[in-house]
Amino acid sequence: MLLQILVNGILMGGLYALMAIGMSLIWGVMNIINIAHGSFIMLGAFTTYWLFAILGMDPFVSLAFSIALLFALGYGVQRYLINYVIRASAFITLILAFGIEIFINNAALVSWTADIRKVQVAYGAANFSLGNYVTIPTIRVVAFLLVIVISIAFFYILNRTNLGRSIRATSQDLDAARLVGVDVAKTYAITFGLGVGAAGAAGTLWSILFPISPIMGGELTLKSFVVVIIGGLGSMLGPIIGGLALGITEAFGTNWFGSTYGNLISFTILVLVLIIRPKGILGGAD
Amino acid sequence: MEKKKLQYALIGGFILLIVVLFPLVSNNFIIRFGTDILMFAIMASAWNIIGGYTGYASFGNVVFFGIGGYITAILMEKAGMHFAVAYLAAGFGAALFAVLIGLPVLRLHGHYFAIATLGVAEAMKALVQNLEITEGNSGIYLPMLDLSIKGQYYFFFYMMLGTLILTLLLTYLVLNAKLGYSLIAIREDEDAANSVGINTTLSKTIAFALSGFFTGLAGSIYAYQQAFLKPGPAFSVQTTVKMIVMAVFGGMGKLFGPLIGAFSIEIISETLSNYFLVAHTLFFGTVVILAIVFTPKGLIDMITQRKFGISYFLENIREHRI
Amino acid sequence: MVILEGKNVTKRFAGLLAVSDIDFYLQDGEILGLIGPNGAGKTTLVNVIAGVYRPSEGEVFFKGKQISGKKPYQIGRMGISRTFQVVKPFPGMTVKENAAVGAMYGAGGKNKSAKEAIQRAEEILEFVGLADKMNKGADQLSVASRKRLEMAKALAMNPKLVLFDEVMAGLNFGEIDQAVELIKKIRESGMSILIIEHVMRAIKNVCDRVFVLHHGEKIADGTVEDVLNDETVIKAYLGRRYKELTH
Amino acid sequence: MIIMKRLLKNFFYGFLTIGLVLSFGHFAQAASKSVIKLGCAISFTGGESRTGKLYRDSYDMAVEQINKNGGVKVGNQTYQLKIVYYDDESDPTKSSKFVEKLIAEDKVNFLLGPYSSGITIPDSLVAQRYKVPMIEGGGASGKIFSRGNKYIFGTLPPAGQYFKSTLEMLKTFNPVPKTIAILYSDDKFDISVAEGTEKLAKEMGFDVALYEKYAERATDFSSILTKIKALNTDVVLVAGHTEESLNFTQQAKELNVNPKLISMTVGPSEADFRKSLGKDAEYIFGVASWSTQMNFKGYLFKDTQEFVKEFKAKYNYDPDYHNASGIADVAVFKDAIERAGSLNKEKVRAAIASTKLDTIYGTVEFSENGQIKGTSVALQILGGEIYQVYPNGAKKPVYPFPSWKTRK
Repeated sequence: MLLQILVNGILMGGLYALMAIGMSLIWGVMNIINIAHGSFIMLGAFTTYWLFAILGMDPFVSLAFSIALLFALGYGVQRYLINYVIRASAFITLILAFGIEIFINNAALVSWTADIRKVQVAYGAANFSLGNYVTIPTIRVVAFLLVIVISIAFFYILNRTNLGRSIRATSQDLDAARLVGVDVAKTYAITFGLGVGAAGAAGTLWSILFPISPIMGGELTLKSFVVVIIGGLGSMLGPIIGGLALGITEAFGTNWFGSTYGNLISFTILVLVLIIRPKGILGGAD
Repeated sequence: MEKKKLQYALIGGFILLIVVLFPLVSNNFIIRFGTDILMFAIMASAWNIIGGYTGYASFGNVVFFGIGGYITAILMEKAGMHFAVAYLAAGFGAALFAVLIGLPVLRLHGHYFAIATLGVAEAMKALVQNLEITEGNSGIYLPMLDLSIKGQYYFFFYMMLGTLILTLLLTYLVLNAKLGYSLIAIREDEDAANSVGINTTLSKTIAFALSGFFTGLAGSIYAYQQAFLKPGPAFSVQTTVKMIVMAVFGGMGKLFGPLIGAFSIEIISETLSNYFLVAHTLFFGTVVILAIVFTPKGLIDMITQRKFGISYFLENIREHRI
Repeated sequence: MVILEGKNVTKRFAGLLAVSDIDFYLQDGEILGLIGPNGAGKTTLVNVIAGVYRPSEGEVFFKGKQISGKKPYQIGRMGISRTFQVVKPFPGMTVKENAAVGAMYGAGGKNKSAKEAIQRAEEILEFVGLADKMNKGADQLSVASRKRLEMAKALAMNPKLVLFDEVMAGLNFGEIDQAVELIKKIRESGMSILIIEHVMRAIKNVCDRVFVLHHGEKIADGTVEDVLNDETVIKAYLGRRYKELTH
Repeated sequence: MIIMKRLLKNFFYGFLTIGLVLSFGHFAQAASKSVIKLGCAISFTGGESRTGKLYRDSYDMAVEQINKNGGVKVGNQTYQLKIVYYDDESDPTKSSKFVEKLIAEDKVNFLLGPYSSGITIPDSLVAQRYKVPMIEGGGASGKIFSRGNKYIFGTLPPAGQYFKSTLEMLKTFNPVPKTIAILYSDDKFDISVAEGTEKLAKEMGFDVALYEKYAERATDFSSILTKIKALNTDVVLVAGHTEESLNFTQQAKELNVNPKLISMTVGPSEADFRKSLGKDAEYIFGVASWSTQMNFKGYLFKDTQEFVKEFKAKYNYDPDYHNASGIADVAVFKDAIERAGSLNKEKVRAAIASTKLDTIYGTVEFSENGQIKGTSVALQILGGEIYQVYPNGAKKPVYPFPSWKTRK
């Protein structure tokens, strides 16, 4: 049973990591805490849902669409909204993101009502067993693999491409980057687009595993926060470590103390990590 | 100079007089609405002490609200104490909690502090949901105030008004005392503040405790007014966000900024919800976005600089965009 | 009388030696110059004295009392004030308020009311020559004025000892001369001064004694004349540049 | 710059439109006479908005039905019914504020309840303060009725009795299941359900092997399911909300957890649940104070079946017990007002308290504390539809479940 709990925790952690990876990128590069992150995940989930409900498109096909659509949306939001206030204090961007969150959630609520929806695919609850003790849900394994793929893709983009160099330069020194000819506004927009695109991917997987509704975003933003903080900023490994740490502690914690203690456990860990290692498990001491 | 001060005092006194007399000519709902505005004005002003003046963006200030409310509930319901006792206990209890939590958490800066306080509030909510004495997630009743209907409305309105005046008055005194200088110095540059001899830990903790104290008082009155508390709403992140939005909207780091913010945000959202049953929150989001883009320095900046119109908006955008 | 004394002061960062086993002292009323190439550990040493860092080894004494391990604000209140190499004004305050904060919380600040502190700040600003900019915002000052404000903040704390960390960097010749005059005036008012500077012109003009750091180690300590002619010092730090500057 | 100009222009038109709409809103508010106003602050947005809509739909339909058929007769005069709504944003503070507004500004005659117990309590306290009767169909927690508030009436049966019919049904199976797992959401209502069920189960001789609370709106049940699998309990009873029921069922399949019976309070009876889970919803049991298979003689509608038909035609989804409870709320008001022969709040309150009314929801009769008398029935999803299976079921219950792997 302990093994099963460990597996549950690891797989949930994979999904957490996928949720948080985009938030971590945006936060790390632009110092924006994207409160609307969960809302973007919701939009990704609904993209998949509608493509499935109307066209019967398989979620793994629509994954590409939801990433692309969310990338475009993220690009636009940054370019034509957030960039206008980016030099004001970090607060201002935070509240702007809050406004965006309210806007997206309620636009979704008005257009789609608060009904709970579910992408009902045949393989949604498929599983396989290892021995007699451990049952492993297939989709969660896929989610786990996907987060690794996306992390590698992000790693590649950031470290091996010109775009990545621009992003890193901009994140270190905005004015210097501009001086050496980086189109800062565009770089920011692309970064935000990438982060939100990753949220779209998380949304697609979420929609296969869980029911979705326009008001699902807030909770996911909170979880992503926790993951980003535990893992620390500035590394593609951070969200994975953070996600796994959260997933596993939650799994064992809720097993031992009961599920109502789940939030108590994760937020206590959050606060402790911040106090003891403010830069995350991976980050340096100071 | 003196003449100007006199002018301000007259205008201020006049507004205060209107506010004090306003319940006498209004229906109960308007009084209740006014009470809510005052409550948010207290909380936004209290947030302003730590967030606006000291520069520590607390994202967990609702924890003081919840603690104040629950202390009141437990003392009145379980221990049968008088509201006056519970009210004071709520303020001091929240302040004490601020000190305890502030000592470790105030060592963090920027976003990290914000998230840590958010974590504290969420953890506290989860704790209250699991405690026996708070009756867990099913919520706790409070005794109801034994006055005539009108009397109840007056009571809560004037309690909130009194608490708000106390908050603003104390904030004003603090600002003009040495403590105020130390808080702003910390906001502007904490290392420099430390090197000019400011015990930054002490100053920050006092600021956090003051913030907690007033928020706790607001929570106490709220709990008594509602006569029922549940952890979810009492510790809702949304409440913190609302305090911050109000402070920023009105102008943070300004004495009357949060007050103006609370007043205008509540009026706007009330008006919208009167006309649009469902879409009002959508419009509210739009208002927040527009306000942040065009007036990031808050309404009070517009009022004090006497700048209105498109040129002011564009000036702001030019200043902050890339 | 020795006002400041360091014994075997060492500071390591993650195994890296920034300051290595240094002894130093400062007489009451003395102006001590601290020089050395960039990265020699000068600012680290100032930070150790000011309490920003706790020394990894060794001790620092001020007026015979051990101060290493105390917090910056405690040391500030005991009578040591410092400036920052990259100036740190409080940009959201006026020039007067900036200095007033120093007067409020520095040595003897406990007994000053906010009002008295502001009065004191006005005197100090007069003294450093910023009286005409008193009500300007600190973020609206020129480089030279900002350096002066940095000094005013330190002086307002009513210190016995001030640590000036490159207060002349970035100034032109005329401004440097004014700053030198100011430093002399400060000494006359009874304070001891530790001054980090690259500007040799200033060092030669004001310092009673010079102290040279190189790679975290003390390589010379003596009168200005002696040190500036010391072979090791010339090789390690001054080199050709010194010759160019002085001739 | 060009973009900025365009932005500004768009904003300008946006504001203009909003302004126009606002001013039209004013004209639309024309008052008419001979109207009884029912006030209702309920969730249009926020976490409870989905279920809130079920109540709104029912309230609207009941009012429409009454007005179409001659309205409410008080003495010689007939009144039309009208509901004044506000959106409480699923926030109890807002909700109670709007109830005050309904009373003080809109001068409503009576109050209809919001959804969820946590919001109902503060609202009911306002009703008590003003002595305005409120009938609610969306809060069943005993806590609502525990304070001797004379002005609150509820049409959902006491939570503690919810699983009674299910437990009785278990006794009829062969062999009788022995071990039971009770899971419940950390919510007033569900806690009451679980406490009542545990007591009943023990009295009836079942072994409650697992009694566990989970966080409200939990999404991940793998921990609990792992425990159930390890304990291998025969029966799993879940008291929670629709999302939780959905998650629980899907994850039971994901982790291949196969108890002999799963029953849930909220979820199975709702159309959303069956649509979302498709085949995986098969054989899941539910409990409800009401089901579409029941056949009661109605008050506003001819009988339950006709109501179900009309409801489906109007709203395009299957009504469930939330909907039926909402219809009953309005029906009780009409009946009580007519019996009181007055709009006097005290008289109507007394009339409500002495209600004995046949509705499509069953017979409505209130206990001393204001909560409806009555129990609930066991349902099961069979062939994509929900059937009442106990007592007097339309179909026979299928027991035990076919395991996930053996299903098609």
